[in-house]
Amino acid sequence: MITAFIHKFSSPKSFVILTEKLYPFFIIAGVSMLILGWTWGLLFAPQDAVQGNSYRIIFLHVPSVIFAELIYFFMAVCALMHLVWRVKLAAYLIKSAAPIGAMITFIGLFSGSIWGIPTWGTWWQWDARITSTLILFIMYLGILTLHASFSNLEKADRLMSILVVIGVVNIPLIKKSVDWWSTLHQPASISVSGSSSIDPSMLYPLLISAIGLGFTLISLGILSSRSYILSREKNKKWVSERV
Amino acid sequence: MFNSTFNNFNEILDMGGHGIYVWSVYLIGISIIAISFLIAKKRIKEVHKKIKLKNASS
Amino acid sequence: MKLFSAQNITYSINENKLFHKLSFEINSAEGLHIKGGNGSGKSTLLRIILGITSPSKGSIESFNQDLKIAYLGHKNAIKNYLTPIQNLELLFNDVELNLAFKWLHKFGLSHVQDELTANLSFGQQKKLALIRVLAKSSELIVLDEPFVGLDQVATDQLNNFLIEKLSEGVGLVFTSHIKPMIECKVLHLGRNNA
Amino acid sequence: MLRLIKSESFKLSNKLKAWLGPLLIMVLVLIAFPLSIDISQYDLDKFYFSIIVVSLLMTSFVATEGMFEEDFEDGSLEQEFLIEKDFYKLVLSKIFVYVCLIGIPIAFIGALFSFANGVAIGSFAKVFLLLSLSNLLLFNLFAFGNALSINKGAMLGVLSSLPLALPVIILLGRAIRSIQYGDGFSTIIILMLGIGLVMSAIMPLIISATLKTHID
Repeated sequence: MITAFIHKFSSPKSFVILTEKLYPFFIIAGVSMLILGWTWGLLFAPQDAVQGNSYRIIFLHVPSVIFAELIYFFMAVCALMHLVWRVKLAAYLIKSAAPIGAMITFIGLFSGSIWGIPTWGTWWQWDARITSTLILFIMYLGILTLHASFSNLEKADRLMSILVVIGVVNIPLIKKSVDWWSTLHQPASISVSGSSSIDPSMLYPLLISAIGLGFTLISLGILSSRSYILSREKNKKWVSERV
Repeated sequence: MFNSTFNNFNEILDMGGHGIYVWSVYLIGISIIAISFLIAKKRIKEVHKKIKLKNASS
Repeated sequence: MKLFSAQNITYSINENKLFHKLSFEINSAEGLHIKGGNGSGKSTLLRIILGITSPSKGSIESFNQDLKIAYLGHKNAIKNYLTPIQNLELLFNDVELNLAFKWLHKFGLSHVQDELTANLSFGQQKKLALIRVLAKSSELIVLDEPFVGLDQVATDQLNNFLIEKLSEGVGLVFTSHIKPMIECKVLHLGRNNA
Repeated sequence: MLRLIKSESFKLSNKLKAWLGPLLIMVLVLIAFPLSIDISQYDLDKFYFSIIVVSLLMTSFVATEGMFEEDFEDGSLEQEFLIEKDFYKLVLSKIFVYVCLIGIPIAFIGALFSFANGVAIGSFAKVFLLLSLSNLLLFNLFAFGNALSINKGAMLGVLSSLPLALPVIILLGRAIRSIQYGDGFSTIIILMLGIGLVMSAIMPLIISATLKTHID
């Protein structure tokens, strides 16, 4: 029953049609929120007492690191769906999300590095958070490499899903090692449950730019998944009819 | 809250000596995202072309 | 007795159909000869029968979960850094080993039994691999191109063995380009299905 | 199960390259490291452990390299599937055999070299135990990597499983610090033993599913 339900709502065809309709909304909302959040953050938010103006990198750095992890968790959910219910669409989505994840992880890493120069006096530290983000980046690339190594794409889908699911256990494990290592990194600025240690005048632009980046990445995901789905299903009738 | 922290354009660029870091991060970050969009759009075009070719030949 | 049946099975790789809506069944004491050109999906069909692969569409049913199957595919599952004797010792328990050694002798492999298998010729390796099937007691024999690489003597020996097994009530499925001397049903692949 | 352990150890012991190779590589790396720095022994004992850990990592992925490839290429996996219907027991016994025949000797070599480089003799047993346990963890992880990449070369396997091995390395680094300063060692050993047991039970399941995907 549940399988039938999932399969009905996860046909690549209806996904492509639905996301094509949603795309304008996401891209407009995403870009306008990014412009709003970043203008606010860069030009209007007050200067940080300790770090001066260099902290303004936070409005790009923090959202990208958040999505670096969120995209991986999204992929892990898809991987489970693919392994348990054999949902093809889920595998397509993993394959299209992985490069985006790698890209945003890279942005997070390098913005953090540059931020480190004025604040810590060094662009790299063997700190647990930075290292785990670097490992996350390598994991994204590993997943893509694994998928590219097999000519039987259905086999590649399943192997990739297995790796993604195993990898998701790894992220909290590596994060836990923050406690084991002496860490240089400031504790996370925003926490979901407790009160934030950050002033509202900095928090709002940060939240806006985070949501904006999310929408932007979703619309990027819509584009890349569309091209991937079309190329994978090119022998299907609905694809020929659509084009 | 909505008063600009900066008085003129030069201050914005300079950001108290940290301008080079801040602006380079945003410049590079935005261009990476923009390039990804361009690549994704190009891919869709290529796939469409391929499928059209296939349709024409069959 | 029915051993296996397939209803309307379809198999596709990367969305390309290999075969389409195939139905057949396998009974004990009955042979099934699967024919078809290169790339028509013969080996894949055997693997579906074995339960290694599942069809993309359609249903299969094997009537006995603990069916003892003897199988030899394209890959001969022989360790080429071991001698033939060592290979057989890996495969069989002490009781079956006697029968296996008999076949080793029958196939004329006694004089190379202590050589490394890597040094044996293709035909000799094939014979060694066949012993896996010949010396195991089984209820269903599945063979992929069993006659390739065998000389006339060995081909006859294999044919006789299979005929004997069929009369004992063992089911048989095999693919072959050569017309075998065994009376059996024929399944053509790649001809819009027999 | 006993049948599988017997046949796997028979196969491995007949492949000289597969089990002796990793041991020799371990020795060579451990020799190479002191040569690459000045021979003044003064600082060596402080960070010699780290090179043991890294060479352990290296040798264990060299050791597991062809773990499933041969059986996959020659069709033994398919035959095994017909008998057992899955690969759980096969993987379990393979990892067991590899740990016993390669992992523990490597740990022994590592421990031997650690006290040859100024570590107190009294901690030999501790180091040996620690390295053996971490080899159990690493072999499980790299077996998974090799099952994923099966016949596509060791590089892909390492790429996909090395990130998973990093927490083990962190744990190991922590444990070695506790040996050097003599506190909390037993807690870490128990922790590693626990992780090792859980992993030895679960990893074969995952590897079995991976292998099934490959012969599919």
